[in-house]
Amino acid sequence: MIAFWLLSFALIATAVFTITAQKPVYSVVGLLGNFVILAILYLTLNAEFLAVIQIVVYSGAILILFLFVIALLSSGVKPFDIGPDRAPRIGIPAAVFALIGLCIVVFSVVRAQIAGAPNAPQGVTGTADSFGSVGDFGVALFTKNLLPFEVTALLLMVAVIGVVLLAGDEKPAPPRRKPKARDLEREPIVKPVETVAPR
Amino acid sequence: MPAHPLGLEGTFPLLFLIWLLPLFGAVMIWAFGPRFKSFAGPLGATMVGVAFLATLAEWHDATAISGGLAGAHQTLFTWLPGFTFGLLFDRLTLTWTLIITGVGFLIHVYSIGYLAGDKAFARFFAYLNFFIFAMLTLVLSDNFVGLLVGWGLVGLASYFLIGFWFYKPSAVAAARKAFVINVLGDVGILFAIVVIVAHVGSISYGDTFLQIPAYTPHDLFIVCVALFIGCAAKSAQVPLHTWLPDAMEGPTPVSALIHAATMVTAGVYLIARCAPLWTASADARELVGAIGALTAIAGAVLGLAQWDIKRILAYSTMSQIGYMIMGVGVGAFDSGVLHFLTHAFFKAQLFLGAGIIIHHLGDEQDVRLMGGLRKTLPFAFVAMLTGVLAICGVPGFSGFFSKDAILSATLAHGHPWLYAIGVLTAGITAYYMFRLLFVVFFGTYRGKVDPSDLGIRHPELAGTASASGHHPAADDAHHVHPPAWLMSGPVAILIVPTVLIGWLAYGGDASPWKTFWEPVFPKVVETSAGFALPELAGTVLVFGVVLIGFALAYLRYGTPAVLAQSVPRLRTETVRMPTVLVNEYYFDAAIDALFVRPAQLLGRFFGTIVDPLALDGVVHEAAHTAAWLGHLFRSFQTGIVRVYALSIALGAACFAIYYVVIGVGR
Amino acid sequence: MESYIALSAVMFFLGVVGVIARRNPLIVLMSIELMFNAANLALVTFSKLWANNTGHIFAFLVITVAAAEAAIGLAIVVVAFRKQHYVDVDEASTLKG
Amino acid sequence: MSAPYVSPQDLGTIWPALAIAIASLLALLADLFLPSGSARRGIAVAIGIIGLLAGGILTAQLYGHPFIAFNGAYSVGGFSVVFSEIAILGAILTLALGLGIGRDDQVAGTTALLLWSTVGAILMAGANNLMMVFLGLELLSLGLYCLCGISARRTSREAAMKYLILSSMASGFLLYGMALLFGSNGSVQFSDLVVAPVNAMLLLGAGLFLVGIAFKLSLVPFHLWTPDVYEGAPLAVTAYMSVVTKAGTLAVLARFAYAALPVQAATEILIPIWTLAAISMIVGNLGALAQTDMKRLLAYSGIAQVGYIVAAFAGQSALGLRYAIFYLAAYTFMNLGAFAVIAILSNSDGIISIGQLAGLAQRRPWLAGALAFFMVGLAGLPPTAGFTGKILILASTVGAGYAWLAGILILGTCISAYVYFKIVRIMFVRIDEAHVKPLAIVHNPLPWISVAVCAIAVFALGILPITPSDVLPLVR
Amino acid sequence: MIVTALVLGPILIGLALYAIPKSADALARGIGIVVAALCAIAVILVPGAGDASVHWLARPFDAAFHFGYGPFSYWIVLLLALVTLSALTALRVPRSRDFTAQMLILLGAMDGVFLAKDLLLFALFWDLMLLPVFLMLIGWGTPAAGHGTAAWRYLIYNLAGGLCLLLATAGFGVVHGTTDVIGNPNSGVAIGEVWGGWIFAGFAFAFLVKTPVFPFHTWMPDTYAELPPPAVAVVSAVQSKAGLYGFIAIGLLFLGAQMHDAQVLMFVLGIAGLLYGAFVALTQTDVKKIVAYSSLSHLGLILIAIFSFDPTALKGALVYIVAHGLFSGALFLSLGYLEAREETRSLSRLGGLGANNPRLAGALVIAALAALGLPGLAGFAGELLIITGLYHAGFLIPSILALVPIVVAAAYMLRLFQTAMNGPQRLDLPQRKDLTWIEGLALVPLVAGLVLLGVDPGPLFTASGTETVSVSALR
Repeated sequence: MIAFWLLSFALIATAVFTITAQKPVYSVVGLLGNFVILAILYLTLNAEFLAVIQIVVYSGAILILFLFVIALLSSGVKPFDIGPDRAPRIGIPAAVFALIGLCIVVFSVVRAQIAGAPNAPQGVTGTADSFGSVGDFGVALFTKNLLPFEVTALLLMVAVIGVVLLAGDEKPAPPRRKPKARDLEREPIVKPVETVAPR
Repeated sequence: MPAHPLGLEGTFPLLFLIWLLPLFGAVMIWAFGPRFKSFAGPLGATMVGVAFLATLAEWHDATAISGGLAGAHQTLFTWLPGFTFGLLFDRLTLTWTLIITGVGFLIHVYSIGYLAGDKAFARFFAYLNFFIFAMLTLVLSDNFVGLLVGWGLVGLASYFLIGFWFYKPSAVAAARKAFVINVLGDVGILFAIVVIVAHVGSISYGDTFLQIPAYTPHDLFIVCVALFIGCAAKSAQVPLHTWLPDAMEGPTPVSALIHAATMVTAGVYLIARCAPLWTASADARELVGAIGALTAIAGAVLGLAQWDIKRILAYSTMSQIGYMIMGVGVGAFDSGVLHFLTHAFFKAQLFLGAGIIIHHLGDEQDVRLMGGLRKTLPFAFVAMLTGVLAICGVPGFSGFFSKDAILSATLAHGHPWLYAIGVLTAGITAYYMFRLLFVVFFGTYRGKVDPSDLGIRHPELAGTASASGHHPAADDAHHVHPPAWLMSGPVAILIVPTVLIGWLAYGGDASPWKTFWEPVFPKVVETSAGFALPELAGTVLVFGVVLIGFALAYLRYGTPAVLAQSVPRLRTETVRMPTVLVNEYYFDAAIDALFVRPAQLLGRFFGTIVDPLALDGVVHEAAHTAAWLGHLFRSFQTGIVRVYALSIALGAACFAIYYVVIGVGR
Repeated sequence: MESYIALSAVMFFLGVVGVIARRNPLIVLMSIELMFNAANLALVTFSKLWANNTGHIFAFLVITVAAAEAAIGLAIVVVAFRKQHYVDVDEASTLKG
Repeated sequence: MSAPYVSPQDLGTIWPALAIAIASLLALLADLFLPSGSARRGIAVAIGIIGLLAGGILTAQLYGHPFIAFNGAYSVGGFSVVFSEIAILGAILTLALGLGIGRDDQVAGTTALLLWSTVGAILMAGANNLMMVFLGLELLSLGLYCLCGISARRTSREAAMKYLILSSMASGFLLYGMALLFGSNGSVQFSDLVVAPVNAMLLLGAGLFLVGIAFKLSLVPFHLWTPDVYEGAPLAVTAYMSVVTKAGTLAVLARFAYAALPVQAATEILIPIWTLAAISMIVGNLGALAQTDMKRLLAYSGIAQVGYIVAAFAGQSALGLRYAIFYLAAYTFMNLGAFAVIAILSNSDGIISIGQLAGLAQRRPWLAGALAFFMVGLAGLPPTAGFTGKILILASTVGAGYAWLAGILILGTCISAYVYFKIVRIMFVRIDEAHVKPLAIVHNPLPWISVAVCAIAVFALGILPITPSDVLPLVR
Repeated sequence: MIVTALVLGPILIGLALYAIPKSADALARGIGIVVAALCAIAVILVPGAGDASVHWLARPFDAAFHFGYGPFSYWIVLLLALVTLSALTALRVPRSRDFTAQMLILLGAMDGVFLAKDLLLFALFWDLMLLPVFLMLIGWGTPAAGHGTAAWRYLIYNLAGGLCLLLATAGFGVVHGTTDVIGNPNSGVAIGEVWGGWIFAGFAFAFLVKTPVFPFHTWMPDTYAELPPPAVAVVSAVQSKAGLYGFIAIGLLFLGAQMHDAQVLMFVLGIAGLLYGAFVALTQTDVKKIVAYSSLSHLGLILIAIFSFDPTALKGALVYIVAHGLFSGALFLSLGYLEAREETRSLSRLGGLGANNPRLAGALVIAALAALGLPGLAGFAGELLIITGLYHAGFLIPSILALVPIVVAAAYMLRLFQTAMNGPQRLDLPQRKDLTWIEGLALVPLVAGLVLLGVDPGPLFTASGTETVSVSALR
């Protein structure tokens, strides 16, 4: 129980850090932590396979993708880091609204008569036939839910083609104005400080 | 009971001839007038003449009487049950038809001469024929609706003929005034018809008169009043008389035919026709008699103040019709009709005579600019003289008998006040008619005198002389010289009846006139028994008053001494003329202020304030509000993603709250 | 169990707040990932609750979708940056009205 | 393992989707071997249209043979067929009126994406459980994110980013709602949801689910993204979004409303949606009042039109569903017809302001007449399908006891008349030739054909309103 | 069969006209005239043409493409054909091809309205009528008025009405099960109190706007002033009768109870319009607006006649409907001649035309006289019967108030005629030649109708349908 409270505290903390971090990089780090903790929580919920997927796909793939993009766009150059939005006027109502929603959900869940549900079998995890194990998961995926699984394949292909089309062989647009002399020693991709859109 | 218990049912082709020939003539002339040129006049005259002969030929049918049905009747067609139309040709109709076609024919002939060379010669005769047709429709109809149709059409004809010279704004205004007032009268009759139909479910005279008991006295009075509104408008009774003097803007033959002989007496016809109604309603008799008397004296007094020869005659017409209305009003229907008959002749003659003068003087109508015409126009003098004698009621002349009959009837039906007014009016009539005679025919010709010396301040009041400057018709009229008999002939013919026709009524109740009407008109039984003056006494009294009037007129205008210095005297008289008379009792002003102005004000208020601002304004506001809202929503589209996201989130929150609330509700 | 759901709810709404509050497109995308993962947590919890691994399948699919979406999202961000050099979602506001 | 394996019949149900997917692959392959040039464009579009036609025919086979495949994941027959056909139709017309999307070298890819999105719409129409709804929705959306950003204009990428962020957020809500629905009864099947005990969690889940749906349908207040994205996206993509997305999402909404909600709670769960529909009718039309760009104007009018369609669902009457489908078809033809005219008149981005249409009737009477005809239809006047559809929807709403909704529909239509006739007026007002703006006219037959097809269809449907008889959604 | 041809023929031919070259104006106009003439002939020759019905909808309620002569529609259809014939013959409008096409479409649509025996079909053509008029307003209206306001007012007002009609029709169909009811009073309509009230409200609003009746009339003056004369002749002559026809054919037959409930309101509106229109017409300076406001006054009279439920008044209303059609058509055509010659519609500029244009003056005066209800012309017969019926039904005050506009009408019609035709000539106005014989001939059907019906309107009452109407009016 203690563990759960610790985990949940960490989860929320990392999430908060993610959305308030100064730089995207920090956010990524926060998100990484968040996902790892999430994976652990999955384990406590008898979802080993998902836990693994969580680590591999999210932390291993998506976040790396984020990092690459950050690197590609900024390569650590200052102007890219917009930093936290000072006085995000819509942030405060948003936070308030978040609390309201939170209360709503918890309330509704507490009110819901979910006691009728059978409690999860406390079988030894990891064995093929037990709930949440890889085998169990695989069977369900390839028999009962075959169609959704196939659709995901189509989905990924859409993503591939789409990205190719988007980032496809377009000539980069000319810079909006001549870069100043002191910009020139930077990589061409770098956007000079001055051209950060005024806010 | 037959459908139309007036007249013997049958088919009478001659009636159609009488009725439709003028229409045929009118259409022909209107359609091919330009080609007909001067032939249009004779054509029109022929139509009316033939109609006159046909009328004579129908005399027998008209006077036939059997089984309580008098005259001839023919059914035409039916709109709805109760709305059945037909022709009725009885003694009353006969009388009027004879005058309409007879006098009408003479005046047609006269007009050929009078209007010779006028650009719109053909148009004139088209109108004139159309008028004859309309008037015949009025008198031939066997029901109120047909009568109303004729009533409206004669109004239309008079509108056209008053505005015949439509390039003269004064004529146009006069025409419009006449028409609108006449429409007012039509509306009165319309309402009467509505009430009648509501009670007896039919529009025919017969059903109406047979079922008089069906009315409450109140309703009967309403009907009579409504009908009388029509009469008053058409016959120029106070207060609806103001159009008649202005109507003199029309050519003189028109004044003679329409505004003296026939149309304006339609009111008399209507009351005589509705004798049963008036017989049944004492209140109606009181009212109509009183208004008739009032009109008689009012017209006469105004006649004193006029300088335009045709306006003088117009007011005398008004006054004389007042007599007739008084007569039929009090219930002496035959007397009223008799006066209509005589008046038709002598007033037509007076107008035609005046026409000769005006024509001779080149459209000069101001008597102050005449004088001494006895020598230059002897024939006109004779015509006017006989006419004046007749209208004044000098014994032996036609007017004497009719006027006398009416006056004695007023007494007999117990209206001494009306009698008194009538007698007084007779005196005034004599005064202003002889004044006219003296000023026009005696003394020296004043045509060359500068109008200002005669105190003529407003040339436009001095007749149409001012207009004759740009008056192509008149100018042409002087270039051509029609044979003289065309104009003098009809007048000469008219002199005979003017003098003699009255003798029909000689011999009291045994007179042919009385016997002729005996079976037609119901007897009025008066509650208040009137007293009958001895015939002779009445005659003497009336004639005495007339003599006084004559004497005054002679002293003021006729004596050689006066004639010698007529110019300054006329001048002083003109200047001293009481303004209330000059302005004709301010009737026009009053009507203008009471009805015309308010109506226009109301219209302007509605048209420029209510319509655009109030009614349309609402719609405009709605449209503007919509557009404004559109821009408002547009302004929500800031284009900033986070705002959109916030809106989504807030919307989701609202959803969540709603569902949780209903969740709690379960 | 309720506590797990509450946890996922908190995560979800933190994600929402991130989307609303941050102007850096990358962080916005990460916030969306947060939302999805919150949903996943709920799914997994419920499948534990009902002893029914459909939730796991669902979560798995969601992860795939999230990956694809992230890829496309990042691509769009990259292109936008390459062309307009902006990395602030508030700058993407020429379409309005 | 009790779960049965996939049967051939199961596979039979997804042949249409497969055909279209394969066609898109073919288009991509063909593109590889073709020299650059307009030939690539033609080939790609041709393959795409053929594939779609094949899909359409295969789908038509399924009409009247209801079957639930893949262990309840996917169902065909009933109204899913009709919605799929409308989606396919929209895709075909989109390809035709725009001659593909993007530059010549992009067309193959864009065509493929378009087809895959269409597959997504088809899957949504047939989806019988939450997973399939989610996947179909995402499949539809992912393609569109890319297509929005395909153009070289800045606004295009901006539209893509907006659409991506907001749509993903909405998907998040949808997903969380699904999670709650799953949690409320431990199943993702609609059929289980019908019989599920109604509790707060189910209600909240349904609510969040409907939020996602409302976003995709761009009902007020979830509509803010629509005008911007429509304006920014390439013309053909806008046309596609205005029809196919709505078709797919309406199918989901129909299934959810008719076949997935516990009877005792259905009404109160759906009331917010009817309300949003009512608001959309008014706000959409009012918003359109102020617009000057044709695409934006049509975006707003689309918001209102969807409001009309959703209103037909009110009361979940079978007739209402039929008339909603009918009006959706009518709207498809009218809207795509209008877009086709714009496509003929404008460049591929379809940026055309109302002012540019001034005096069109003098230069291009037939084109102006066609556009006027579509506008009249959208305004709901005879002799168009818009009129007939309106009367049908009015009848069903009144019959279902939602007279207030019908009243608001009338009010909205009154406002919209101003919008649509503003365009008619500016086209037909006489102006001297000097002021008539020259417009580049596309002379390729395809767009003209699509205009003609739409016009004829709008008129024919207006005279003979044929509505599918077999629309009742399946529940097992 | 014939009735269907009456509806579809003109529409199809009108559309087909767009196929002939733009320059072939004369040809197009000729075709239009021929079509209108054929319509008139068809109506006259086959008075008892049978119905033509094709099933249309099975659900949500039964509806059919059902054409046929409904209550009294025979005469209105004949009127429509005649007025259109006269209008097309009378005046030549720029871009005749397009204009003629629009006129034919309008002809067909209005035939549809009066021949439809199915409420839904009625509503369909009711809304279809809008389009040609709108197009004519924006295509031929005076640019000075920005093509705009008039067209917008017309569209928004009438579309609002049309949509309410649509809603009411839907409600009717849902409640009653079928809309194929017009003209058979014993179709046993049973509409509950609640529904009936709303449905009647919908119908009534549409009818009142289209007629128009007092507070909803502000679209009319502009529209009448902006429309080209031939179009306005047809619109004012026939389109304005659609609402009244609706009250007779639908209201009296199926919503008698609601009609009775609304009686007081309608009387107030009708009388208000009666007086309002008359007084406003007294002060307008645009000749076409004078006639427009006079129409407001006359139509108000017809409205109260219908709502008096008195058989006589109803017959009067029928007479007056036709009469108003004839004389308003003749008036607007004469004013069209006037405008075509003098290039102005303002009384402040016109004057003295009668001297050189006697035939024009004649045409105008005949129309004006009919309009002011000169006894002997059709208008008078209508007024007489209406007021008789009103008084008979016990409406004393309304029957007296109905007399006032007759006098005022005399004033404003004479003002119109005399100011334009009489008085000294205005030399600053263009001097054109008088009416050609063809222009005169164009008015003959209308004038002849006025005279014949004025002498004996009996034939109107023998027409099919009126009996059923008057019978049901007594309900």
